[in-house]
Amino acid sequence: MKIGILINEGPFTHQASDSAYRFTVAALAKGHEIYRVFFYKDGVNNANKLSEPQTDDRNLVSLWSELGQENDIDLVVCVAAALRRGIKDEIVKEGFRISGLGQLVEAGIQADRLVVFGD
Amino acid sequence: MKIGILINEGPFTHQASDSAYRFTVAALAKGHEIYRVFFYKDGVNNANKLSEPQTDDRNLVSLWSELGQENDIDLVVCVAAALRRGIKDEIVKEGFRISGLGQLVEAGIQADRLVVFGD
Amino acid sequence: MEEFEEPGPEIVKRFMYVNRRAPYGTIYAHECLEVILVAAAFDQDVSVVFVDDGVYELKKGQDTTDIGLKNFSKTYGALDDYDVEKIYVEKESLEARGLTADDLVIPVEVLAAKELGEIMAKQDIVLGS
Amino acid sequence: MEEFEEPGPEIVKRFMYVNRRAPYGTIYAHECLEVILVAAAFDQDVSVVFVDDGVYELKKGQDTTDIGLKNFSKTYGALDDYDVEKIYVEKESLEARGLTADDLVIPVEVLAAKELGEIMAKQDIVLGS
Amino acid sequence: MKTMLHLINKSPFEKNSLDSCLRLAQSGSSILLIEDGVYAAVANTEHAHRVAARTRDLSIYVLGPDVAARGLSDSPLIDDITVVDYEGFVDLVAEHDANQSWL
Amino acid sequence: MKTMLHLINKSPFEKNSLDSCLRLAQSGSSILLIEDGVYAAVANTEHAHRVAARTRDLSIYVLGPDVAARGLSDSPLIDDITVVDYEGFVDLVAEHDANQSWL
Repeated sequence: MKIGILINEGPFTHQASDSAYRFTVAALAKGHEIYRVFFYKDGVNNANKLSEPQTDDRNLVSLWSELGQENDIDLVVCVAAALRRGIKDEIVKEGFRISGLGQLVEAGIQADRLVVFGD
Repeated sequence: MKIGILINEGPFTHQASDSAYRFTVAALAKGHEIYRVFFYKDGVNNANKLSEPQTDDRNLVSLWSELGQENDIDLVVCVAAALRRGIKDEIVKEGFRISGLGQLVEAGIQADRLVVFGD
Repeated sequence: MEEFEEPGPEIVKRFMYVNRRAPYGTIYAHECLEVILVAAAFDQDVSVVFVDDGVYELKKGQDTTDIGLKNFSKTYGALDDYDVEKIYVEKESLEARGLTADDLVIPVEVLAAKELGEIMAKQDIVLGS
Repeated sequence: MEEFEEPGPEIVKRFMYVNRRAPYGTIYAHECLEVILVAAAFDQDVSVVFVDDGVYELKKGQDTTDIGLKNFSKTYGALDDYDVEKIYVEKESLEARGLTADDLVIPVEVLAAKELGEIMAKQDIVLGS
Repeated sequence: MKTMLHLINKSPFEKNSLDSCLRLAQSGSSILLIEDGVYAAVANTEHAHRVAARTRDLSIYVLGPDVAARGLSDSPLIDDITVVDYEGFVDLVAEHDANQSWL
Repeated sequence: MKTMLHLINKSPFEKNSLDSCLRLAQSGSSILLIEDGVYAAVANTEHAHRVAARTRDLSIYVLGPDVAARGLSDSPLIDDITVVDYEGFVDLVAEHDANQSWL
């Protein structure tokens, strides 16, 4: 089954990104395809490569980047939400790409399911 | 009177930073001293100089930066919260400085009032 | 309506946008509206719902001059230009806030929770705020 | 206690940290604890309060292995090492959640809302989460 | 006796912040409703009676700019609630010995 | 008839998300409690009776990893609530025709 994911909150402040990450890992393990992960609202902060949590904490930016690249997942950061919040190409982690809101709507159309994680 | 301000949320997502800004402007207009503005939790995102809102929207990062420099206000970004969220010197707007949580406690001790804006 | 359940080559899905937040205190209402306006350009079956504090997004007379945020309440009027015509407001949410449809910036269909719940249950994609 | 009302050269103020959020769903509880541990190094009169979902921060038996977040509940035990001894939990909040002081990771003073409200009203600085 | 100013910025329909504040606030203290908290100042809502019941033992204020932003300038407010602007907000902070934000 | 999975990630003590979901969810649909939403699955709380009353017409699930994180593994849950792990979460999403997050 093709599953799309929408993440509306940044890393750390809300559990949304953690929950979405674990859901995504479990979905891949069960053989599902992740059609796209779309980062909207504060979710765009998940792509900030300058993020440097304490060494005993999880690094969500790296986790998403690695998961995306290893499994060829399309990680899309909303350009409008990102500009407002200062998430620009120069600080976007590899594996993420910046694009428009149409990519979210398209994920809703093309995927069999869309699951929303937020606050 | 010396007033300290604590901001716990980033720009745009919550009204906290807007409310704090307007409160600060009003306090200065009434002759109060702003002892310090401390940016904690997602509040550290108020210092991200890459923020580029639409042209008809307010730019809170610039507003704080200008207000701070014009009135010699100490704008302090919490280092622990900032590292986690990827707010580092290379993207910190002029007028802000990164320092420790002790600066918040000290503001509580030294200022006559501390007002908290958050979610 | 069975043909919508198994989308064919030209997929048409039922998209519902559920607004449950007050405006200005948070950006959720505003950024949800941005999605709706983009979504309207796709040929899908779009409906927009206002429940809980979401009904406050439509309150007439908003004037944000003194808080410095953009007043986006007038943008809801553009939904009609974008052919978004299914706009539902929950009756119970209005009543709890002492409001009626006359207090709102656009014409809406007011539905009791029971009827609204039935419509929600038929959607393919529900995006909440 | 009048001498605390007008701090002299060696200022000692009453700082109260009010925890009202559950752990893990948001970072508020965790980052509030970080402030408390820093604040403890200053020679101030510190108290820590748990009301509403904040009482869940202290629930025994937390195991975050399968959600990937740090379990910080054991850190509350360090409050005693930092000489933070005024730790209050609201009785009404515990009862609403079917909890008692025995369910909590550290010893606390359980106070009814009325008594807790009186203590809150005497603070100089209240930092909530 | 210190004087305390309580700040509420959450809708009473959405979150429990106002409930907790009303439960713990001492008689004689003040409340200022800001941001989405201003909905608690409006008459004829589901929550109005709970706020109205406390206007005798608490001084309740609401931030006018937030009221106007939300289209409530012409809506009847609960009796005995005072509207202030940002300068009034500053005055309230200065006049009270301490303040507490119920987030 | 489509099958709908409702996702709740908020504490019922703090926010009105569960209330709204219970008001609008149709009989025969499912609810999965995750993150701070898991507190709604615990027996003997102020909100337990409201959830328990719906276990007959709704299928209610709770995410075990979030239960364990919050120290509730040994707490009695409301009867007829099923604990699932992340793989069970994925299965629920796949088995239902659509899903809705009540944020």
